[in-house]
Amino acid sequence: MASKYLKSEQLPAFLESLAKNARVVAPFKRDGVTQYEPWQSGKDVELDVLLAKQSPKEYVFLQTETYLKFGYEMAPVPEGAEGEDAVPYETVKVDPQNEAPKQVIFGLRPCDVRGFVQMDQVFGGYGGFYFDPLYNARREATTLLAVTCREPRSTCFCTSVGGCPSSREGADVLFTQIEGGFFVEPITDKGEAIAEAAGAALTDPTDTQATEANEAKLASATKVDPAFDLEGVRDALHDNIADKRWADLAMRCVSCGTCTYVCPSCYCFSINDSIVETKGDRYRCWDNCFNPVYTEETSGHNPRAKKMNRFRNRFSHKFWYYPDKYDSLLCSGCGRCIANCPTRIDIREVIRVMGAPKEAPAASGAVAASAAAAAAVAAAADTTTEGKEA
Amino acid sequence: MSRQDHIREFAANALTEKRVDYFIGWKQGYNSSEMIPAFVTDPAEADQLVWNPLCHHNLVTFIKRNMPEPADAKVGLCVKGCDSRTLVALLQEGLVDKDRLYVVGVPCDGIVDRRKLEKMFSSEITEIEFPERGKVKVTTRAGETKELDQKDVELIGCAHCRYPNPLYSDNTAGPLEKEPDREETKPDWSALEQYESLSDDVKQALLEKIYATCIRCFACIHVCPVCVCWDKCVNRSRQPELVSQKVGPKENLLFQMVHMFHVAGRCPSCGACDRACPVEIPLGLLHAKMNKEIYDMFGFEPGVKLDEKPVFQVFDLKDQFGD
Amino acid sequence: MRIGVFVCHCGSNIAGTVDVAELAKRALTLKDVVYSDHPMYTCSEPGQAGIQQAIKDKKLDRVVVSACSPHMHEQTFRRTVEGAGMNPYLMEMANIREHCSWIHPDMAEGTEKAWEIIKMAVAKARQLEPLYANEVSVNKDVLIIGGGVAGIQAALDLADAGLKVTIVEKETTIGGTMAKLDKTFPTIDCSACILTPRMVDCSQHENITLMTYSEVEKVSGYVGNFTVDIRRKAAMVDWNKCVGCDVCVQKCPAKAPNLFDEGLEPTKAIYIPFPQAVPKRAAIQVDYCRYFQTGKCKVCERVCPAGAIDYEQKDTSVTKEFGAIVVATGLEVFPWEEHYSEYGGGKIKDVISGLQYERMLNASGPYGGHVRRMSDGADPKTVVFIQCVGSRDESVNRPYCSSVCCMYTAKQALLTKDHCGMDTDVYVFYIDIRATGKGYEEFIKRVQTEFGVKYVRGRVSKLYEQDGKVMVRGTDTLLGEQVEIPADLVVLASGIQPADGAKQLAQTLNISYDEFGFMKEGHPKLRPVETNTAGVFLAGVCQAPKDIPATVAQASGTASKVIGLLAKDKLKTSPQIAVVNQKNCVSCWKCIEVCPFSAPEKQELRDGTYKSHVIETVCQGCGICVATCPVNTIELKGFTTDAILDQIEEVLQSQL
Amino acid sequence: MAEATNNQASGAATTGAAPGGAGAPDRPVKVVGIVCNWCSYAGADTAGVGRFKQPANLRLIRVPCTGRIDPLFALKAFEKGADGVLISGCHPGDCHYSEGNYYARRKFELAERMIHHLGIPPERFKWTWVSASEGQRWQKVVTEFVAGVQKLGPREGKAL
Repeated sequence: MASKYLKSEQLPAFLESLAKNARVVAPFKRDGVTQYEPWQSGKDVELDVLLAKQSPKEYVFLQTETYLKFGYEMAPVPEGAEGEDAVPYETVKVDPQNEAPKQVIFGLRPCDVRGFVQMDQVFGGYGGFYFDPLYNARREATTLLAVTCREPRSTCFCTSVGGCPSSREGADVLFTQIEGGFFVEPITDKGEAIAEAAGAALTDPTDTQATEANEAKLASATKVDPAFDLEGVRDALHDNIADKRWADLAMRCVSCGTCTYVCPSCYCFSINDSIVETKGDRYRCWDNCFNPVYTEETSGHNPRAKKMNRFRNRFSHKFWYYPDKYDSLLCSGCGRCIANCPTRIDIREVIRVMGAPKEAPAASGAVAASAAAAAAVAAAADTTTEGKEA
Repeated sequence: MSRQDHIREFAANALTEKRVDYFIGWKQGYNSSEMIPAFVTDPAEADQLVWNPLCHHNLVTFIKRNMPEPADAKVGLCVKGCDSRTLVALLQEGLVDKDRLYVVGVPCDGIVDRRKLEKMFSSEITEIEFPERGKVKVTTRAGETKELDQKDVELIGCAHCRYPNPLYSDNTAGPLEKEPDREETKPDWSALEQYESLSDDVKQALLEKIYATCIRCFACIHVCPVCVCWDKCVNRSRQPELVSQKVGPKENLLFQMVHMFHVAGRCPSCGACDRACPVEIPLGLLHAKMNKEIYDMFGFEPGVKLDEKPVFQVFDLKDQFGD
Repeated sequence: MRIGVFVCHCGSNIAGTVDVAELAKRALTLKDVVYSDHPMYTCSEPGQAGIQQAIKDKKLDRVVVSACSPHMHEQTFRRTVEGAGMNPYLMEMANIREHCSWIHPDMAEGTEKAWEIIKMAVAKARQLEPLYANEVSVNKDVLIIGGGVAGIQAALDLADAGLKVTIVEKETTIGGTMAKLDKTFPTIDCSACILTPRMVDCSQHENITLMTYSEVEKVSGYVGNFTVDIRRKAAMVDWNKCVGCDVCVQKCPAKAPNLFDEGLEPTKAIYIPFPQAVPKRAAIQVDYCRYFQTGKCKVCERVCPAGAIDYEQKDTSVTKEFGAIVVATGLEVFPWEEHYSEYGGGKIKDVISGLQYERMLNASGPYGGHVRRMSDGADPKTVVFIQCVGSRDESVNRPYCSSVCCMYTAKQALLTKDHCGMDTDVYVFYIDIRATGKGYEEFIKRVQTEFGVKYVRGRVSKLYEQDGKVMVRGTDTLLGEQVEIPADLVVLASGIQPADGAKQLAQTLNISYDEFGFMKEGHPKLRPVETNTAGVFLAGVCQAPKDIPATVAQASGTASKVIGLLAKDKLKTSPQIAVVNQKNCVSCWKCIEVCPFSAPEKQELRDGTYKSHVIETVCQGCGICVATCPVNTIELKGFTTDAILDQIEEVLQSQL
Repeated sequence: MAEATNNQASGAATTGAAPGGAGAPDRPVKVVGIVCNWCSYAGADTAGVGRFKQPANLRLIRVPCTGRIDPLFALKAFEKGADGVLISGCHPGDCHYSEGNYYARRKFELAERMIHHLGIPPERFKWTWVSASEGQRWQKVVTEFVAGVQKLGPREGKAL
């Protein structure tokens, strides 16, 4: 598909054109905090700050999603009924909710996109597991316009988990910031449609611009510090499950849930009913494995009663249980969990320590990764469809 | 000897003498702009411990219910003046066993608000140095460097700190900081004035905006040193369901009010919740307001005297409230 | 869940302004409601039978009675559902009478509000669960606070029934106000002659313990098991030795005000209130005792044949256990001097209170029964009585009728004629004459016609001294003219009010009282001697002004209630108490700190941890711990947080 | 006194035509009352027995003691859309459980101040004492409180 060029000053007009058919979501800065918010005319998209506080997953996987409204009614007693027949009985009426408005998310990073790709497995019926109509309807109606990272943060480690700051994986369009504007690469049909609809706002790029974009991509990839070697992590986590160092690492964890809620790929939720009188809502809302009652059973028994158990679960799930079940990692290396953790617990450190084979010295994995980085960029550039981690 | 050296020495000694199972202090995180809680078990590792104006974590959090591992561990920890008040609040209620604690008090002349710094730079801050007392030198990933006055970038509570020196400790790391005359000066709540001057409607609109961003991650509650319920928190309870599990501005504000009422009289506004909030909700202002009113009602400052009880667990026949 | 809703007409009390038939129909649209009805009088026998029938026929497991206040009939309907085999605590009342039909005259408005009240009650009913009462053993001793005629009567009745009784009296002798009276109306029999034998009975009864010169300090516990701290004041006389011979009183050189004689003439610093005192023991008023004030004297010690004087005596405190408490603290005279400056405010010597006059008339009083002017001791020729001084007068915040003044004034008027001669001019200024007792009206008529006492209808506006007389200026409202009478003596029919300290005592006992300090009965008609605190009862004027026959009748009524209570060996306690769900207890012990009854305790579990536990029989069900528990893991049975939240949500369902 | 307040009471507060500003829902205000069993519930009974007319906007919830009332109930009520919240119990010193209202008054005072801090006007929250014998006082409290709330009109709480 043909690449395009978008002048910076054309961006508002471009978004304006998108907003005609869909809700447009983009990162905006308010009171110094950058968050994904619905775009409105006049608001300036924030692309200088690399990552919004939260991933954009909340626009597809809502934090609170009422998916069923229900009501009780007393059935009318037939005229002249007697005895048991004269006793009114209760009926339930259900009204499923599934709203999936068309939306375009602009300005998300390749790691954010990859969060969706990874999450797609669990909600999309991969391996014959449950297909979630709510998530998929919304995912279907969502177009992802990713922007290549220009200044990766020190907490970024996408390249260590098989990603790259300019990855096309899962994106519908990839924007790369170059001199005066964006180099625009439609990737999917959805992306192509967007490009077409934008019309005159997008122009054909010059060759220099294409080169410039490529250089920008390479430059950003090299700015991502290698964190660990993914090779062998799964097995090491398996072998180290009873290791005492889990407890040491978990010491400063306060067992909140920040890491999971800012994470682009954490997908846990719980289901609740709220009912007043005869009318009720059934809704699901985000939950997380650090919630001390997350695994509490009705009996009162909690298999993950201790902070350390919960701590171990999160990392093992991302790099071991989930890959085993869905053939995909559950971490895209955005580093939000590191930067937002109240005590700055570092997932890279955890994987370096616990993901290393038992005998090997702890930090050895980090070295080999650097060579892989450049290769990753090259591989990602060619990928047009979702790739799978080994 | 610097305070940092004092801390290292106290920690090493306490560990060597087996007075404590582990010692909690601060150390550098993934770069020099981030300090994190450090748990030291080996006297040889005591030189990891640092003390500088980035050591904002209130380590009392790690000795409250459900936190120490094992539960009966003997723990050494560092406390700043504000942190010590939360410890006193726990001691007032007998919620920690002081015989199992070895407390190193760290006199403090102000803590840097890293978030204030973050907002000054678009690039990530990767290095913070303190070339001399009162100066902060910030370097970003893009290579930008800036030297600032510490006083300009301190936490909101530091400007009018009444308790720079710990109120409870077994040992003190270095000389005491100069204390304000507490008889003369009342607690300062000028930070609240701007909000208080708003009209009711504007307040409601503002709160709606602020609390719409809350993600209910429970960081505020879990880092709160005086909030001890943790896994049993009523905010998680479905029966009774005081707070809906739905996430929305109203529910989120009620969620915060639950926390506020439960720490009323015990919260000395240490600011741990404020700093932990990933979406930067100004929780400190809510708690400052609460403490302002409590001071107005009772002349009471939480967590100051060991022999006092939190004001809502006691009463006085002479209270003059209501008509 | 199968809920039945019964919307009571209460005759026209509810149905007059609330469409009960409509509500009964609408109730069937509520979740879980399977039956509804609208009986004429739900509390009547057919009404209750209807509920019981519906429980059986419709297999109801919850009942909502939408009628009057639960304070009125909660017990009634609990018994009703229990009679049909349902747990009594599965019945909930919706108060659509006191809180609705009686205060909202508009039918549409009243019906709408009643509908929401019913919805709230149904919401609460869904949260109800069966509760089972606990049993506690009962202490059969009774404490009577106050040794006046009410206390004496109650004590004798109880003691005769075989119960151990302790009378705590703050003065040195029992007898109370009645002991001060000269004669009683309308029979004009001698007050002392009928009271003192009963006082003696008390002192001699094997089941009665007298603790005079003592006060109740602290009360804890609950019905059947009260613990009471009683402080015995130091009399400075060893009462085990004192024989009441009166020698010390005669020899004592120091004068002191005589409170028994209402301050007419002084008594001594060491005193025995009156010759028939029970127990007849001396006590020293240290504020007036020469030894205590100057360190020298000790006359009493020298003259006492029994060696009973003990200047070192201190207050002592004893703690006793009781099953029931009777409050009979009686009255004091309204302090008219402070409020009626138009009557001289106490500065005119020849203006005295009714009770002072009573002492003056009394043969054992300070003047041997001789009526005299206080200013010069002369025999009065014109005596004026003024009624309603400190009664029925909102300007002095005494809007109530003191109930006894009309009659005692008539009695005193009659006795004046008797003592001073029939030629004495006696006037009574009155507003209305209230003579409702047996023989009372006839007595008033006799006083007016046979004894020629002149009754003037009207208020006295001013008393002032002129030429050695007290000028009484007032209006005769029947004749519509000003009158002015030069009187030798003016007697004010001063009203009565609760005894000093009654409010504090009520607070100690956790019982309600009104703004004047009269203690509040459980129900003005149906529970006139009980209080809202189980095990605490009332007798006499502490509850409301009343005369001797009414007081004695109430005391006997109280005694029979106490006997009824203590006839049981075990008492059922309310199961509406706090219960800790230990699973969620975080052992913060805030509940222990705030409980006024020390009901929560630390309980060791099998795993060695400690969790809070509420002792069922100690808990009174206030719920302070429930509101204090940060994890809401203490539930108040019958008033659970869920039930309250559901009610709030139910009310506000239409708001959002 | 009862007569004078009676007339205004039932009329003014229930008509529902509220000056709540543009877009405010047009309905009578609704006030949630939480009262103790022994004093204020009985006081409301006394008012009923005395036929002291009151506005019909109040819905009472009975609890044993003000000490049982968690101030969060009031906040919960506001969250759920209450236009006003009224809490009442025994006068200090009169608590059936001797101490409940002493604890309660501290909590309610803080609650009141914090509720104002959240931008809910003072007229919408009141806590007071009404004894079992104060039927007239109950009438006065309810009438005045509801009138105050009605003046502000139905609430459209944005936050809480």
